[in-house]
Amino acid sequence: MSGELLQLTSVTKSFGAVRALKGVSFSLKAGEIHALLGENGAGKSTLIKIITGAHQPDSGRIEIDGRDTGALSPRIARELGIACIYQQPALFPDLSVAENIGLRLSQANVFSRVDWNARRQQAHRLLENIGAEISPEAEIRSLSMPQQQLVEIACALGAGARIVIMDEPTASLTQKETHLLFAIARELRKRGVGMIYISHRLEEIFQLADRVTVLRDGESIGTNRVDEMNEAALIKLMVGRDVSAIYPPAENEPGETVFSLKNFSCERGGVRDVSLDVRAGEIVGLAGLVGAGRTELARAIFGITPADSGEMLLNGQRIEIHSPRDAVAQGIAYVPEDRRRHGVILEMPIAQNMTMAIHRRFFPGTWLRFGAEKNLALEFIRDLSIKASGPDAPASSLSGGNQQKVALARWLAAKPKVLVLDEPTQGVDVGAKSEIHRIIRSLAKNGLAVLMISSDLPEIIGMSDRIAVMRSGTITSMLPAKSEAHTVMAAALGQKAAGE
Amino acid sequence: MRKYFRELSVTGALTLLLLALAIFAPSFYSPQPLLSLAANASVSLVVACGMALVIIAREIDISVGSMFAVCSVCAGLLAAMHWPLAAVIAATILIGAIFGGFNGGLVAGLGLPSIVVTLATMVTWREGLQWLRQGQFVNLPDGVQWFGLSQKSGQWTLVIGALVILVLMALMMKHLSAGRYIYAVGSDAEVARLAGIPPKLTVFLVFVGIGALVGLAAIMNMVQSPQVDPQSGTGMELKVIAAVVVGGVAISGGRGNLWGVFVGLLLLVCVGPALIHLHIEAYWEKAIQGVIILLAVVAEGLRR
Amino acid sequence: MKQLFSSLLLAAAVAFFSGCNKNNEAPSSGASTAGNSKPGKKLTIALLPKSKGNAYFISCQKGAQKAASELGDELIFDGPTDTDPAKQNEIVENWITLGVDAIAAACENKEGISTALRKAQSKGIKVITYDADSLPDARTFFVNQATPQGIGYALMDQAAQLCASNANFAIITASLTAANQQEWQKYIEEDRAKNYPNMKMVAVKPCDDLKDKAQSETTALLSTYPNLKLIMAICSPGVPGAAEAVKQAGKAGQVKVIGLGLPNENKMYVHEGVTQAVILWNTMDLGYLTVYAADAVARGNLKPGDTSFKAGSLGTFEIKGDNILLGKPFVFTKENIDQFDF
Amino acid sequence: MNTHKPAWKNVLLAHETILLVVLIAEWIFFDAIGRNFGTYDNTCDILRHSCEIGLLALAMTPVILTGGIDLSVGSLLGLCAILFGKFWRDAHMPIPEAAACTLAVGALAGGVNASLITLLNLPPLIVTLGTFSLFRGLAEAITHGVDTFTDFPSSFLFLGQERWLGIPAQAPVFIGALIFFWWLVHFSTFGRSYRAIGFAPEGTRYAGIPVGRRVAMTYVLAGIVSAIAAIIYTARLGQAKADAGNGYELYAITAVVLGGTSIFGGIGSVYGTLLGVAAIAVLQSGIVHALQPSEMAGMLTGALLILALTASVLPKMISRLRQRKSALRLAKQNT
Repeated sequence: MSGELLQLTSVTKSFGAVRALKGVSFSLKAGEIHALLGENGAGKSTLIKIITGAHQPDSGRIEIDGRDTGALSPRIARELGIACIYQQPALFPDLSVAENIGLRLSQANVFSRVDWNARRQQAHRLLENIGAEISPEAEIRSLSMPQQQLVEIACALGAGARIVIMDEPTASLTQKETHLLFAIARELRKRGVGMIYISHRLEEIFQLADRVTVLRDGESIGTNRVDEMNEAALIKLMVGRDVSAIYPPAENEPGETVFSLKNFSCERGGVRDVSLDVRAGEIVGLAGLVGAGRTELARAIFGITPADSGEMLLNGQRIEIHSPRDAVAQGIAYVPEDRRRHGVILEMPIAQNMTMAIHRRFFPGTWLRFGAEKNLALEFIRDLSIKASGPDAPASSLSGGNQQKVALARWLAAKPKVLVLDEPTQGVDVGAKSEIHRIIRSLAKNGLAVLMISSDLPEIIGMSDRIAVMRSGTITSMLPAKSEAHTVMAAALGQKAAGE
Repeated sequence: MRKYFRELSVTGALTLLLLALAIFAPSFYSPQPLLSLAANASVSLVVACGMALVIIAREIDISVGSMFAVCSVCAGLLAAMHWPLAAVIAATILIGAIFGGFNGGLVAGLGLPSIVVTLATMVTWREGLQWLRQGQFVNLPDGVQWFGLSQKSGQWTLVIGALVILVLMALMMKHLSAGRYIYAVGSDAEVARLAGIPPKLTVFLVFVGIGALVGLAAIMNMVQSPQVDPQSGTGMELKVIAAVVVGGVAISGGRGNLWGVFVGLLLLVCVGPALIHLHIEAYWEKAIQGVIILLAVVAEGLRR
Repeated sequence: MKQLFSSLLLAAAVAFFSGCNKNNEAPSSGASTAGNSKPGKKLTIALLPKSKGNAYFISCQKGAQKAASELGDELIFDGPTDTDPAKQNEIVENWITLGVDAIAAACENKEGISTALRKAQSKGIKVITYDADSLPDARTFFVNQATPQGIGYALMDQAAQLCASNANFAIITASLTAANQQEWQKYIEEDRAKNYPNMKMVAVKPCDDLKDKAQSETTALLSTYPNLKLIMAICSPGVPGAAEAVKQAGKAGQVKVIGLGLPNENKMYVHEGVTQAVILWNTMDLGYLTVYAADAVARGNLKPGDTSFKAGSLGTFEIKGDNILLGKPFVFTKENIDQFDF
Repeated sequence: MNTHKPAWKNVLLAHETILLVVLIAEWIFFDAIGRNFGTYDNTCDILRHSCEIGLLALAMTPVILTGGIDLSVGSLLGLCAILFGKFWRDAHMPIPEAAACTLAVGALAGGVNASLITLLNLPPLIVTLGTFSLFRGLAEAITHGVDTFTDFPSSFLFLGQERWLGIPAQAPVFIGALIFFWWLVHFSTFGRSYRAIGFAPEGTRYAGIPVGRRVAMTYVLAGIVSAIAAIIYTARLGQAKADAGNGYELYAITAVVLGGTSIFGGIGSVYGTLLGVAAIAVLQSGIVHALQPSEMAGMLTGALLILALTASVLPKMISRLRQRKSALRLAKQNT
């Protein structure tokens, strides 16, 4: 096995009673892009953390250039040329871009002087390299998520890393930024850098990767050349079974208009002049690039950043929403994008998470009813097939997909009239993804008006009855179901679609 | 400019106060009392520098007053045993560092919340000292006061010493990797760990650092009089934390700088004497201090 | 786990207590039967200072200890360790259930402590006060080292003696809320208004019973009032603090310092001529007398209406009404201060 | 996948259980070495003395549960005490009316904290540090530090000094507050929201819970309870002065944290707070009855706090060590 840049042999790692890795072996050659696939909880993150020295393996060997590395710490890993771009940008929110890059790259000893000019120039150069227009002086907390991602990438490139790990780097990037990233990745490959690429978007893997390794339940299922594989085969490897119909078909005709927006604007969120109708039993997909204002629109509807002009109508009645509380009272539900921070409360039991939005109705006189709560939770656990040890298990003990189901259950319990979903399957593994799709579809079937934001084009196209495309804070076009992907994309980019 | 809003606004408030004094009570500016005031303030300044580091690292230390008392008494007893002054200074700083290290060990090593740990050590050290010493003053031998210098040069030594420490630490926080590591850890400890900065070690060392600075401050206080009061340092933690916060260091860590702390401390230190000079009754002092703290945070809150 | 933890804690606590039983010079050796106040039996006398960690009361305790060992009584000395004004009440109430024979209290809050002392009396415990009185119905006798009036007048007279008849002076107090300080100030003002109407009190500053703060407040006072002639510090840490400030301002002798304080803390300044006079009584004698009086009251040897009282080696003291008089406050000056060590 | 310990083991290892054991040990220990410690009279005294701090600690529990802190309760107690005196003596209000006005002041002062913290989104530690100075300063400014209110009618002093049906007269007030806070924290949706806010304030907002209003309520409650404590304090001492309640905030926080409430919010119980208050009160009384100097009580409280915190992280650390050991053993077997 010579010529391997990185070689992991029978690596194991346990957390408490959970065996996250059960003897995984993995290899990476110089100049290749090696995709790592697996459902959430399959052990990808743990494997990455072991390679970057954030976790210590319980047993197993790590070799770089054929030499045993011994125990890795984040610092040693960095010195060996390992860089990682995490899903959630790992940056210091209070410090400037230049300093973030500098801290990540400097190998300086503690008492050395910080050369601020050099840092600024370095940051400027690295950012320019990847075509990002970000001031090195800017504080990280003032940047948007994709901008932060770009800073991360600049960091990794600046480190002159020989092994670059990308953990879902495109999850929040725009199309343009994604293309840029791919170009950079290919360029790095040419220079002999080995890359480990993690993504749930299978099409990206086919575009980019050379080999792919699939993890399942902490074990490596196999490594294959990408050109020998197809999507179905990969999915089968990942979930260990066939996933026949990914998107459940619509079986019902939409009813009356339930929810409409008229010239709806929210200056703070950059949303302007949005008009939209959602009918009972209908799923309206909200497509667009990141930064087009989709999440901001959802937040304005839900009252987190209340709208400052325009009308919101529910069943033809004008409603005013100034806070999430108002929204809940009116029967509007919102499953937010950031599941771990906003969707569920990780430390709290599943049952308590599920009744969180229905305190007033479910607990009359503010008295808690523990028995009723437990029954409600058991019902949802059964109906949504949530994998949990019981209603008292904390949400943090669940996998991402199951957490998302808990977040959904919270709003189903509220029996809303309108459901707004923001990236409902982001970071959710393939198995849970299709289950969530089925749940959404059955909700619509029962007469709910659903507005679904997604950056996953196949999802938008597969799920929606109509597709609203947003650009620069407003809805620019309304496309029918089963539109072609390139039509949607063109609309999102602001180009005239072919044939129109 | 926006970035330094807080420092500038506090400087503005200080300037206003100084102007008011210049107009209504010019006697405030007579040189000797001013020097005494400065020598006195230099003690708090040294502790405030340490506190700023602790708060930037997203921790807090409310045991500084008690540590200060313990260090003062230890220093006094050592000096009374006729140790050479240099040895007394070194030993006191070491004692401070050990006490700081105890806090740091519990906070960094066991991961306990610093506010609770230092609340516990504050009570324990204070009461323990009272139990052992029963409030007796320690009389110092000749040659300790003002380091054996004249009063004036002694006071200048203290003021300049404190300013040197301030400047050195401000430079360290801005221009040395060590200082930036503290900001990094305070901004996000987990990210710091991933970037190869050891957050636990950093927090531990910051506590050792404030301990050592408290030891030094105890010496600086001791040499200003021929006796050591074992009650000294009572309430110091509130004064110093208030100065740090008024000076624009965010209690949530990672933000602020020592120049702001310097100005904040000056403002709070000047309020007491200013009240006397402006003939305001003493019973307004606490209320005015409270209002200053509230105004500082409210200004920040409104700006956001 | 929990057993291990609790037994460890218990073991540590036992070790701790047995350790301090051995080392502690405080009078806490062994337990004895309590609640019995027949003559000839060993009595338990509880002495309550205003606060602990105050050198003044430590020297009282020394005298009290001497008296207790002469009488063969057990002495408990305990008091508040922080500035909580309710603490004295709590300690007295604990002593009531503990079953002491007599309580001698120096009262921080006249009205506040009286409720607890009355309760003690109703349980058959003899109560006397010393240093600072309670309400008269809450105790049998007050060991009067000097009345607030005596102290206030002595201070003001001393001040007038040292300065011109139209001089300005300032007062350093412990805290704005301390009851005895307020009372002394009242009599200082009374004496001033009556006998020295041209003297002017320009400011009262609290020092929180801290020497360092007394020093910085005095520094500010000196620069604010350039024609200030005298600083009067009426709490014991205040005197050396004020003296140091005057000395640093280079105004030694020019601005006089007087106050209530212990000789040992002020010797240096008195000799340097910074502090002109320190007023105090013999605190060790105060403690001694207090314990003798408490013992006598508890044994029924001293009853209301008596006019004199013999206290061991100190001889006989006059009783005026329900006040046992220690004598006049003593003025320590350069000439006599070295004769005292407390 | 089920990593949860059996229920009995959870209960046994819970912080509160350890604290209960410590409390019982304290009691047995002081009863053995102290004079007349375990008597009914002394038990009543302990209850009486811990009433004000107990009330403050109860009110502090929801505040800390939401991840906040209130340093101003002691100062507010002082301010309310002298205002109560002022209402009664200078405004010639009857006692009930004066008490009602005092409660209103407490609510108002709590409202000041609440609005600064929730409307302007300022850190509670700093806001209440400011009001800590401000409230005490106002109390001193109003009375010039000197004015003392005494000679309250004996019917009022009964509340603080006498027994009613054999228990201290203030005990029913405390028990009432205890029941209220127990219900609030453990049996009402409010307590549920406090915990949620303590864990994730943003996440709670996304569930439609009015976070600002809930947080504000905890500070207003703390203000009202401070006023109640001020009235009881005045009745117990028979006087009201500007220095009332000096340092009580630290006792209250100590009791709450000792009781197992996490200073970061989310975790904690009223039961724990009750035990924390009791552990400190028993220690303070026991030290006096064991004829030990009072300083010892402070030192032991500090030590107990550190020990309790350490004990709460110890199981985690031990299991981590065990894991590492077994992993090493596994690794050895493999090679």
